[in-house]
Amino acid sequence: MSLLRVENLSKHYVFNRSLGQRLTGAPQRVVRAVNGVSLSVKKGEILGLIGESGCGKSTLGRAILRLHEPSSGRVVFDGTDVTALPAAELKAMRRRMQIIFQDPYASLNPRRTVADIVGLPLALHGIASGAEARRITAEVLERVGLRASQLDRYPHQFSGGQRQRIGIARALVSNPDFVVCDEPVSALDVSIQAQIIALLLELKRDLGLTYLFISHDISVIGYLADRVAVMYLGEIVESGPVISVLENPRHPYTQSLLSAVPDVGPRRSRPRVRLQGDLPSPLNPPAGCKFHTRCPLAVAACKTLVPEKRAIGPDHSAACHRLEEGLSLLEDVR
Amino acid sequence: MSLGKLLERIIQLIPVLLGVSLIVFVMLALTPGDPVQIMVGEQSITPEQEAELRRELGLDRPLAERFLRFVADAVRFDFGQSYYHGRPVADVIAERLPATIELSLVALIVALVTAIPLGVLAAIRKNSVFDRLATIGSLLGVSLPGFWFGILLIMLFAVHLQILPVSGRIGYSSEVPTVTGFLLIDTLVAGNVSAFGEALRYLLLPAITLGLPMTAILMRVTRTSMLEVMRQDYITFAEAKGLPRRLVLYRHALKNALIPTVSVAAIETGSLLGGNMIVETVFGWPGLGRLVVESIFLRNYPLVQAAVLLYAVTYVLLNFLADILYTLLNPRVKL
Amino acid sequence: MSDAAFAPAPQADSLFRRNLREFRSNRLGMASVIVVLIFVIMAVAAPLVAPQDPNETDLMRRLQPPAWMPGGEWAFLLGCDALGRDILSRIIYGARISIFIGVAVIVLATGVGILAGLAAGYFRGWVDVVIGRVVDILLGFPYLIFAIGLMAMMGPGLFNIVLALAYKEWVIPCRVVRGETLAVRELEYVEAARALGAGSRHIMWREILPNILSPVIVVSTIRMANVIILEASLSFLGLGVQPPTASWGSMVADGRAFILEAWWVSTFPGVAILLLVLAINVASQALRDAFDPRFSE
Amino acid sequence: ADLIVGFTRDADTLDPANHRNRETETIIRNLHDGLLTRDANMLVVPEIAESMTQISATEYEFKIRSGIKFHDGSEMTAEDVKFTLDRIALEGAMGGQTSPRQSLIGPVASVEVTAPDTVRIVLSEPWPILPAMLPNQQIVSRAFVEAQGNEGLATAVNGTGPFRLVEWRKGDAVIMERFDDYYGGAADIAPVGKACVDRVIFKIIPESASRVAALLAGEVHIINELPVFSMAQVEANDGTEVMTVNGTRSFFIAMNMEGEHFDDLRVRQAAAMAIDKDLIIDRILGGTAAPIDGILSPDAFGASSLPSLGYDPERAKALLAEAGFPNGIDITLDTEGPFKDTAEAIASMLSKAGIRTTVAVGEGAQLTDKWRTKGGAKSGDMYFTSWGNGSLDPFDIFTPTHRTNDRGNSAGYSNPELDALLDAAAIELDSEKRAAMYHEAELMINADQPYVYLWVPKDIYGVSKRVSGWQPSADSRINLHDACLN
Amino acid sequence: MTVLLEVTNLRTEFVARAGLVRAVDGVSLKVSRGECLGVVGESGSGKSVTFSSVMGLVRSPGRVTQGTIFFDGQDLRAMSGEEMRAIRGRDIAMTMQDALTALNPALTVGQQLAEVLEAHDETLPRGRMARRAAIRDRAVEMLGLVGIPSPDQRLRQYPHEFSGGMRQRIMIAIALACRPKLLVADEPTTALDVTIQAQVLELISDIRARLGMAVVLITHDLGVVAEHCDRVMVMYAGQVVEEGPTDEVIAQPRHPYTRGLLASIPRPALRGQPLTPIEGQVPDLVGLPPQCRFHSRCPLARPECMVDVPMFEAGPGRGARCLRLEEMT
Ligand SMILES: Nc1ncnc2c1ncn2[C@@H]1O[C@H](COP(=O)(O)OP(=O)(O)OP(=O)(O)O)[C@@H](O)[C@H]1O
Ligand SMILES: Nc1ncnc2c1ncn2[C@@H]1O[C@H](COP(=O)(O)OP(=O)(O)OP(=O)(O)O)[C@@H](O)[C@H]1O
Ligand SMILES: [Mg+2]
Ligand SMILES: [Mg+2]
Repeated sequence: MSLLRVENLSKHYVFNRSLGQRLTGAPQRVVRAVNGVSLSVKKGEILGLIGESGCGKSTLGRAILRLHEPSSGRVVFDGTDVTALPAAELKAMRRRMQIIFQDPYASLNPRRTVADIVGLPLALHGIASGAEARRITAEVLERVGLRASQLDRYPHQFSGGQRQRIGIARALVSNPDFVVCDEPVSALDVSIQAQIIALLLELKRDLGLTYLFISHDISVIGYLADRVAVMYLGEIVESGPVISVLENPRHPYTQSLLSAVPDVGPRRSRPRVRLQGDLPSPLNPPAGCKFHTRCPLAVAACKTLVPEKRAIGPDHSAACHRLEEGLSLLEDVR
Repeated sequence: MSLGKLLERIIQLIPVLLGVSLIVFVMLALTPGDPVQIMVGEQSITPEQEAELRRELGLDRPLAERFLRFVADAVRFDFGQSYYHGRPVADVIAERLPATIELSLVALIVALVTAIPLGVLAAIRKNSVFDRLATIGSLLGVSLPGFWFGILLIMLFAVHLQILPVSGRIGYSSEVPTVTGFLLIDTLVAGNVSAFGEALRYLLLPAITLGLPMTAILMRVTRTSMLEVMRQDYITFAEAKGLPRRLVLYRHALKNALIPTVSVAAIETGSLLGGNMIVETVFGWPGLGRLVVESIFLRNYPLVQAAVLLYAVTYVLLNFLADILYTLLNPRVKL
Repeated sequence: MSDAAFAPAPQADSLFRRNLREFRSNRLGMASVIVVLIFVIMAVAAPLVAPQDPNETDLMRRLQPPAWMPGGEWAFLLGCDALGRDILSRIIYGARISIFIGVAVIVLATGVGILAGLAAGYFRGWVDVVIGRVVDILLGFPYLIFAIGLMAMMGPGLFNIVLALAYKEWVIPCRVVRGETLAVRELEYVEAARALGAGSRHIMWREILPNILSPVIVVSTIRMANVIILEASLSFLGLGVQPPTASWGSMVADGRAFILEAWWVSTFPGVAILLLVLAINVASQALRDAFDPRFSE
Repeated sequence: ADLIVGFTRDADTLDPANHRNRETETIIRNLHDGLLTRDANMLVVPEIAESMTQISATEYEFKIRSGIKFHDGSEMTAEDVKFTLDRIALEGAMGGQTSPRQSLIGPVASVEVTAPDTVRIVLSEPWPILPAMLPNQQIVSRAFVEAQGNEGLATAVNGTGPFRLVEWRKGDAVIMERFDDYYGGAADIAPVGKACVDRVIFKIIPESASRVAALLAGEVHIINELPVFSMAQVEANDGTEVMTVNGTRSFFIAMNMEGEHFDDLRVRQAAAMAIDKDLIIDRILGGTAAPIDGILSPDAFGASSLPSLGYDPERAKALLAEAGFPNGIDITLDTEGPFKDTAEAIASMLSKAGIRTTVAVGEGAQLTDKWRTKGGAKSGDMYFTSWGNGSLDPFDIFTPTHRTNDRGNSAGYSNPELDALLDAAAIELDSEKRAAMYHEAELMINADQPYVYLWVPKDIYGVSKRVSGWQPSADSRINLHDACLN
Repeated sequence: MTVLLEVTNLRTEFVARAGLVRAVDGVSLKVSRGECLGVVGESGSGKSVTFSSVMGLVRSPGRVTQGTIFFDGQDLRAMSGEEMRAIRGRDIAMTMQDALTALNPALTVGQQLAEVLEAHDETLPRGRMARRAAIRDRAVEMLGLVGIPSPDQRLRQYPHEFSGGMRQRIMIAIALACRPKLLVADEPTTALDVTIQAQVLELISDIRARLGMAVVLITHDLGVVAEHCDRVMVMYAGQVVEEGPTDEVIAQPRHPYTRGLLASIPRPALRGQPLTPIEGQVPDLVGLPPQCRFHSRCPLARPECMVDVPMFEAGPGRGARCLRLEEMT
């Protein structure tokens, strides 16, 4: 049973044109940050979401939580259509769906103490107050590896890794079921990153949490996710069980992504795919398959036709016109 | 710069101008003191004559009608007759405006040419004696009441040392044909170098008095932004390229450091234009500011309305100009 | 988790206290704070400090020079003005007015500015547009002309002076607050609060406001210095406080007429303005160095 | 040589018929001449006119001099005189607009050219001060006005005065040069002939300190409105001196007789006795003012010596107590900014006598609205103000300030007996009788004390010692025809 | 191979509010001609400061207080500011982490390329016009070299008109304009996406091979080092804790920190196995006592470790700063 189902979700940012621009007929500018994304996450599962910078990962995460109002599509959480909830019920729902942010510096209010920050959900949802709230807060802090004695300190008195723990504690204090982790380790040093990953896995195991884990680092996703979705310019190009996708990537973008990851293993014998050019701007994305401008396998049809998502294996699907041909960039080069 | 942005600027101007004129209008209307009474003063006047005068000045109309008429006329650059001057307001203002603009511009130039090098130098020699002196100087500059400073300058340079004139725009021995109204330009057009020098001498003290606070502010802005820029990666990278120091400072640092200076200068110039009646009064400078203050006391409504509108337009235009300058300095911003 | 995780534990004090310590170590800054305090105490305790009744006229002492000049008297240390009133006592009492006006204008302006700026920056959209237009209009309206108009409209009086000075003053904190709010509202901790279910009110007052306050305070102190000078300018144009109360501005303005024959009448209050304004400026610069490192170099 | 006058205010216009401003007239009067003028003793003498005859109470005839030239070289005729007077007197005579100076020339019914060199003014009712008022109207050229239009006249000048306009730098200076074809000016005022200096420049310096500084620095040669406290310095300076002349403006304090305190004569008298006029004149006005006990200046027609209450604060307190205010009263004294100092000195004197006074500085237009209500309701207690009397004829100071509900009656004084007397005096042709009537009126107001009559200050000028042949004039004109610069 | 850069016992200190920060403390290193040295370490471990010191770019409040720096036989620390300027950009070039902030937003890319040629290139012709044309040609050539399409038009554009990867390449073009002997690439790819990162790194490798220059590649990604560098130097808290040929160091780390670092990297291959993170935090660099800097986090720490540990040799061309390095095999 899936805990979360996202159906055809889109988030378009429309840039308002000024009166002057309208008068001179400047075109309306729209960023299709998330474009018709569907996915589902089972209870207790970690869904990894990877993709390059600006492809819409964060937007998708926030749209699911309705931190950014989706432009269209549905988000069904535990049987409730989150996208249709009125404000009051949405607020209640926020107890159950939480988010952990990338930047341990920007995500904590520098003017409030740890007790304030972590205890905020308790106050907002009327769960507890006063000494009771403090007790709960202290417990959660201990849970994430901090100490109760640090309750009255300010964020600047903590290191990056400790701050990230505070952020995690804040997300956990209201006992959520589902947590969006928006690149929670990208800003951290390798040695600290490992600490946080270990903590997140431990929490998931102990509390039965479900994560949407966003990252641009395939190694991290490959290490901890159960399933993975690969995003390119606002769309999911390939998704499936993590092993299946990493071992047998079928979309040329996934393939090039995988080949680009540097690895500490012995000198690589892996082939390298060289993509041409840069990511197109989401302001005027290419027509047809959005990857065709950089795809070594692109054919004429790719420029005009939007590829359908097709199943490849159990729970594994990809959107590419040349899927059936069984071509692989990796093998090609080899 | 795109046509759209230009259009937009013009469209933005409309509510500002309407708002400004509405405020002046309401303000003047609510101000006690009857213009007719003030005109007549101590002389006797029959009620019929008074009514006649009132009608001539349009004061017998309801306020809303007067406002609409004012707006309608203003669109055609018709600002009515000045009660006191017996001439169109536009003419009266046009005669005074060049003096005010000239003074403000020279003050601005004085401020810019002293503030920028001083600010840069203070930033480069951060924490040096020079930097400290400059900082104290700039603090003094913003702490001195302008009128007091002006009078002190007159006492020193005009009365005691007698090396600069007390008041006015130019002496009366030189005749300068009016072309632009800006004496510094007109004297040059006339090829009269000694008159140019004279005009400059007359300008010096008022320009310094007017420009001083601005110099102080701009110097601090330049210093701060220069220090900020010097911390940027691109300065380190320029150093890493082994460029001569001069090039690093002036091509790489200064151009970026001037960006905040320009926008502050634009705002300050606005207040300079609107705020120089004090300097005009102290130095007998025949500018618009003094005229407007007198006109408020005389309830010379048409003149006040037109002048305030003019200030508003100037302010908006100045900021527009600053925006253009901004894009020249900062290609990231597209107008 | 091993204890080593918390290696060198930072002192458990607030950001504020740390900043305060920083501030105290700035000697020039402290000196100016002391100067400001002296002025404030002088103002509050004026009846105890002033050697004479500030409004007691004595035409026989008209323009009496300061004590150390021939014709001076030690009881009238800084000399007398045109009505024979003791200049020192008037400066002491004048501090009340000048400081009151400075503080009242800034408090009023900052309050309005914070409300407007927070609303504009947080809600954006039409709220921002409307506030932005109002700001444009006020900025396009020359300061002194408006002040003069307002004074002519409402007549002189302390309250009216405060209004005439504050009408546009709020634009400055408003702009600062708006800019900061726009920046802060995009920060993740604001988003976090929203994710936790916080409403607009909580976010504006509890999450955003405390974080934008220090630049506002810094700007406001600098502006306060400016307001004191502006009040003096109003006095120069004959729109100052009502007699016999003196503000420093009106003392300088009235005394300027005698500058040739009795320089002390306008010079001493002028020096008082200079001192206080300078002290406020220096203090605010130190304040900003300590509290808002972004502004300092 | 250039004679430069440091002057407080610029001319509003150079059209003699289109302003109501004293400073404007001062400037214009050097470019234009009038039918009549005044000599150093304020006596009205003919200027452009050769002679004046009063034919009846309402008819005056003027013989016009011949050979007078306008600056453009054209000859001035009686037609020009009629044109000038019509332009002022007739409704809508200035291109549809009526001259704002209309009321200054009285109830003119018509102006006729009765002979090529004779002009007759016919009044609709007697107006004895016509001769005293005519020096204030200047003759313009009909042809020139018709060519330039009324608006053109604001900046263009073609007068008959001793100087012709060179350039008007608005807000800065009016520059004039000697008119070499000048007919010489009033025959009764020596010397007759062309002006002495080559050029005259009225340089505008509104700020007093700057004006004095300019005089001391030698930049200007004459300044008006020299502040009292700068007198010593101007005197002490080597090249400059102070010149004073009796002014025409009477200062007084209006007491609101409709108010709760000043409806009682005893309170009004107490106020008068509380003020030490002599001390103020001595200390604040530098001794340059004449105390008055009635409305008229000592120089005015009909002025006479009057009983004085004197300075007696003790008696004042007693009177207050008698009036039912043993503990004194609290009142406000309204005044305008420039008189703040004096008003404060007065207030502190009043306070010492039990009339505890707060000074409220208001702005001119506002105070006019508040006090000169022409019979409308009044608020306020006291108003420190003044009234000008350029003609030095009681008619234009006595009536407006004391006649019931008249335009300058700030005290709200109403005395039907006095009203009748003033009305009668206005049309009395016999000057001796007229003087006696005004003396009687002065005694009435002296007894009723609607105002505390204070003083008539002198006009003070700072003058360079290089200037000779110039005297300040009581009507505050600065006539530079005779001035020379060494 | 001859040594191009030799740094001995370098110490760089900063005067900070909290106290004296020894950002670099006793760093010694060698770079041979044509070789690629990888420098890894956590944020704040002194990687950038080390090479800023080499280039003479440490600014107040920082100061190089000790050590020698020899480049191509010249003593850089003995040089005057002007002499250093002549070397910088010509013989040693540098690229920075974030290309957007490192390129001046107010100058066109062409200007920024031209000025370095103008400053250093002595082969340019004398005449004004000829000189200008020559500079232009060289600029176009350099942009072409780093793979920017239609370089002659792109020269007139401003940095913000390029994408992140292109900016990084432009910065590399500027650094390489004078064919330096040593390129210090400070985290050239950290701000870039994986696919672009691969492009840029390969570009550097290609050019290195073509021009035969030495490269110092600063990064905190061991994977990058593994793929591109001959030798690696691991820094921790201002010191070099281990160095040696890349393959050997990765295969067999001889310092507990290097070992912990390698174990901390999450890899798909490790799925299901617990990661073994290094516990604790990097120590604060203010007022550190002279002792092993890793001991508070080190699983092998012992009381003897509380001394200033020198660099021990750990095989041919290898060294590690650990008393117990023998035990780690
Ligand atoms: N508030 C917004 N207004 C307009 N455009 C936005 C907004 N937020 C994001 N975008 C645009 O939407 C696109 C997707 O942004 P998003 O932050 O979701 O990407 P991401 O995959 O999370 O990238 P990163 O890895 O850099 O975090 C980007 O092109 C971005 O510019
Ligand atoms: N200007 C400075 N003032 C004070 N300390 C500084 C300054 N610059 C650097 N440091 C200190 O020097 C140490 C090393 O910094 P450095 O920039 O070399 O680290 P790095 O290894 O390059 O890290 P990163 O991976 O984050 O770039 C840091 O601890 C830092 O705090
Ligand atoms: Mg993101
Ligand atoms: Mg670094």
